[in-house]
Amino acid sequence: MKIGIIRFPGSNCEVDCLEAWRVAGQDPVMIWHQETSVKGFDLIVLPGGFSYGDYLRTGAIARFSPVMDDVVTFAKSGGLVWGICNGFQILTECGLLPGALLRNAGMHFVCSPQYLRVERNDLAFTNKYQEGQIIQIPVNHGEGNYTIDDEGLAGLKANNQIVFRYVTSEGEATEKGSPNGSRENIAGIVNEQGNVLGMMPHPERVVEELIGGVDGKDMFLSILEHWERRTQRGA
Amino acid sequence: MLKANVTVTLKKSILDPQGSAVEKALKSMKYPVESVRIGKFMEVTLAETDKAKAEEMMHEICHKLLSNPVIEDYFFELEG
Amino acid sequence: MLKANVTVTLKKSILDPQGSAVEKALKSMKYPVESVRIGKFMEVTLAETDKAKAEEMMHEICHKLLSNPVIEDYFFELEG
Amino acid sequence: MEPKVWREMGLTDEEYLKIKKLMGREPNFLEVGIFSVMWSEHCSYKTSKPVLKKFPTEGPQVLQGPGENAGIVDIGDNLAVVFKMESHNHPSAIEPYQGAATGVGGILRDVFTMGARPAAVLDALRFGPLEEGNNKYLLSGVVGGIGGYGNSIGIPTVGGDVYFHPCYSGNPLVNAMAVGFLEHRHIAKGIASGVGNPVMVVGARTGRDGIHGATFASVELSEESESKRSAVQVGDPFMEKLLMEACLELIQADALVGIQDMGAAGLTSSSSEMAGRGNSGIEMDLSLVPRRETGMTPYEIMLSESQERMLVVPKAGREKEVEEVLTRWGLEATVVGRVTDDGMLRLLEEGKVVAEIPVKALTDEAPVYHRPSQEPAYYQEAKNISLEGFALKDSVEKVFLALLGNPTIASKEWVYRQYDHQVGTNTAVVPGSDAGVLRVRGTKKGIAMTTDCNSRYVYLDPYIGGALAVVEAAQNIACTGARPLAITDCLNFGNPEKPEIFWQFEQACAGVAEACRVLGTPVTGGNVSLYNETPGLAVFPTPMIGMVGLLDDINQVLGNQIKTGGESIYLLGELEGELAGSEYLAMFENMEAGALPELDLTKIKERIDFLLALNKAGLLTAAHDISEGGLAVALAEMTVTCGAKVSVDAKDRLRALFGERLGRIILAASQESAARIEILAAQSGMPLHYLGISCGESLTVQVNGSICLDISLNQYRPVFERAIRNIMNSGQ
Ligand SMILES: Nc1ncnc2c1ncn2[C@@H]1O[C@H](COP(=O)(O)OP(=O)(O)O)[C@@H](O)[C@H]1O
Ligand SMILES: [Mg+2]
Repeated sequence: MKIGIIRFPGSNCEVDCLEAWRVAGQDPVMIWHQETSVKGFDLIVLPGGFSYGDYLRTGAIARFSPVMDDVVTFAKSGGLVWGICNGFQILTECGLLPGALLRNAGMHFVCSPQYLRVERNDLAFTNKYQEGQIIQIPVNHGEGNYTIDDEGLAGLKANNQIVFRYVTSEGEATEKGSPNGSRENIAGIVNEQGNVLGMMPHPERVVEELIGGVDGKDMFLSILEHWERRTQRGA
Repeated sequence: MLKANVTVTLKKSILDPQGSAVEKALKSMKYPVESVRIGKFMEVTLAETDKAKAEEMMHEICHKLLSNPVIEDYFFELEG
Repeated sequence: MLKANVTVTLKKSILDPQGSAVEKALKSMKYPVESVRIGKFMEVTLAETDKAKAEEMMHEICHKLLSNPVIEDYFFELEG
Repeated sequence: MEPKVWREMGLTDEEYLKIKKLMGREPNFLEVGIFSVMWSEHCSYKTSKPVLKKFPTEGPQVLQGPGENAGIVDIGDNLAVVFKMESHNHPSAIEPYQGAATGVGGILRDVFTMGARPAAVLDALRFGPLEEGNNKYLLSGVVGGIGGYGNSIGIPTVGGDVYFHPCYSGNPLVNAMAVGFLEHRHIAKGIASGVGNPVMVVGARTGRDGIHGATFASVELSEESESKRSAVQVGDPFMEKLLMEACLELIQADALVGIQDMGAAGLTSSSSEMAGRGNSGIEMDLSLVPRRETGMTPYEIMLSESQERMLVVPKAGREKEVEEVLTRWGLEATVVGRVTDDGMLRLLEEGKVVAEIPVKALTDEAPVYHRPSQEPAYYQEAKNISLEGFALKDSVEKVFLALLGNPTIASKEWVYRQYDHQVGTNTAVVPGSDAGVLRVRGTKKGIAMTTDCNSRYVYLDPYIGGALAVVEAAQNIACTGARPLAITDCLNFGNPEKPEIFWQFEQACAGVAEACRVLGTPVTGGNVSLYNETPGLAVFPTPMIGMVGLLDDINQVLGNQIKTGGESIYLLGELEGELAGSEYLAMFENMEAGALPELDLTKIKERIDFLLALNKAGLLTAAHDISEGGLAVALAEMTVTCGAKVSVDAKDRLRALFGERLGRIILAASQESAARIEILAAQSGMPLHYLGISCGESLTVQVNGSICLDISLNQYRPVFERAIRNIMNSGQ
């Protein structure tokens, strides 16, 4: 599978993503933000970090990086795009995903293991999980408070776009289960077509027991499986 | 050269955790404060002397970069 | 009730990394921008009707909490 | 020149005369300014040098000892660990967020300037009590700043420590440590050599930030401090991230002769130190230095402490390459001068010489002071106070809960949740255990790291207390299964011109040195921060120790929590502690007194070695050292997820449960390993006491046959975990 990880100035989880993909047996390529084409890739990853220092608003400046025009085109033509943390923020800023990510309700940056409920497993990104499965994936952000207006939220629900919710250890999507005050405990969403996923938690941090767990690994394997099925069908 | 003083505020409907935190702090310090909202203030100096052009450009800049229309409103004044 | 519109800016000599980053971005987008400085804008609503008192209180609040005089300047207007 | 001029810059009249003599003429204003910062305590160590000389600095593992930007120790496989600790106390007192942020930025530069990729940050913090004054504001700002910088640049903060004590009100301590990894062949140095080689300023532009910061760090804090400070530095982690990537790229391409960050005293110290180490000279035209502000004088340019800048000497002909790499990362690189062989620091402005000083006069000729030292009166007094006959003030449960909820003992979760401690995906032990542990990619190894210092011990007995700071660090390292390798330090003291303070300094350093000698952990570098006083009050002597250790097999890493029921729990060391200097005594008797238990470093070393041997043999499941709050608190920390039933055979309930004494470690092992451990202990004469077994949902402690504590996890865990959060979230 040909995987490209975009490296913006200030990205800092790009190598973590690369290493996580290696654990899943793949060997992605780094794409410098000055490139202008992402042709030929099967998946584009927008990694976590503080692109352009996260100055002004998270993701606001990165969205104008030269490479982003083609990422938008790639996404609109059905290419898989996966934004993690800062990547999610960039995706909302450039309009590929609705809503916005605001300052955490508690005002503090939060780095902590977090329970998530998988709301949808019929996606390229989540097919290895069960629907409703509770997994533990760390969050690490100061601005992960997902915000959307009523109309937008209704749209998300109507199109079944909510992929992950923050939950308590008992699996309840209550205030207590949320690290940041996100609307309806939303932790990750897809676009209507299901090929662009944005999420605040960091699955690339939980692909090995030694460093905190393996609950994130199935996202990588899901994408691989999806790609294999698709190439087989294509062949 | 013209200077634009830009104010960017969160839309009324959007919660402002930072503002609430400051509000809480001021209340606990016993100031008679009703509410606090926090936004941004930006001074943009332009190498442009035509006011009309500058105005149009600033709208574009504000819309594209300085504010996120999903959550924020902006307002600016041109100066000298 | 009075409203104070407070502007807090970094002192001239203090580095403004945020402003520089935005300035660079605008320049790379080919806007004729000379410089950008970014500060804060705050709306404080007071349960106080006496202008003089409100003014004094706001100076105190700005000095104590809303700005750090070591690196920032503030400025406010009261609004009826 | 008016005496007022040099005095305001912090030079004494004698120092000025010495400068005149060294120069052979009247120095001009700029030259005096340069001398004043280079001869400040912060840069010259004029007071501390004679004392620091006594540190052991050598060992087979040491690749670089004191004298460079950071120390380096070998970890095998042609790899090395680079680490250093530094203070940012005074800036943090005035602007806590930026002060702490730039502290992290500075220490990271010290590490990547050696060619290492920074892998972790630790922060050692000391504040006044949270219910007093603006200490909450300081804690909140400092933690925000450390997180704000470290998170953004993408280096995990994996450890540190926080204590609260009234002596730090108004003068908090903010010490940051950075650790990096390096291949031997990429070691870079802060050297300027090769006549004619260009000298380049790279990174951020120079502004009027923090002029005279080094001098400022070398005086007591006072009302004037604010106005004296021309400006506080603001950190730009984004810029530093780019600078770090660019510098590492240049070092790995072997394009440089030397590189040094511009920390305290900026261009002045970096240029003179690089020339000093290279036995060369440097000539720079200051009008070439890229500036952020207009109208800056040569004086301001030389003394500016603008952050995120480096001074670089490329190999001849490779300046284009330097420029190219920096440009790719969106940064500037400018040739401002060249290396000479005349041993002078020569500064020009638009081609005209504005200062000319022999480099060695700046770096080697700084005065050295042998300050008078005198044992303070309190020392014997406090030592002689008898603590015999003190009995438990309240029920065991009440005391236990009060100690667990004491911010100095309580979980520091509120702090480290605000730090990204996982970025880089190498963190095998996250904050909350005894030491942070990172794996070393591409090997089976792991590196453990910690910072420690109980300053109450140091206050009561500077020699023993200094040694105990090292002991505690070593124990924390060993509790992860790692072998202690070496230390860095940050020596925070009051005004050394006071003989009592200087005595504390000497004694504490002697204790640190002795412990390092016995434990085999040489000092590879560090930082001295003196003048930590507010009017009338000096901080407790606080020689912060930052230690790193090596795990041969990362899969053998240990945590400090018992995870499952049915494990045997042992105490390695004495059953009873002492009340002297204990948290109990401070909290319940409102006393900080007593003679610390006698110190036997050899015995402690043997216990550490024994612990490591047990773990190497795969016999342990968890380990935790006993420090503040004594055995009861250590047990509570170990059992927050799984309860335990333990019993202690000791005469004195108070001293057994809450007494303190370093050199004691709690071990946990599966039932199968237990017998083997007991045999090994007997064979090597280790004082090993069986305490009990992990089980259930509560902690039950029996002393001399009678149960004195039986408390459910649900009751004490929240007290421990939420104490600081609750205080921070409550009103002003
Ligand atoms: N307390 C100390 N113990 C051992 N070495 C020290 C100590 N303080 C400073 N040094 C060493 O002296 C040198 C100069 O340190 P310092 O001036 O703090 O560096 P910087 O230029 O980064 O501020 C360094 O090599 C440092 O390791
Ligand atoms: Mg240095």
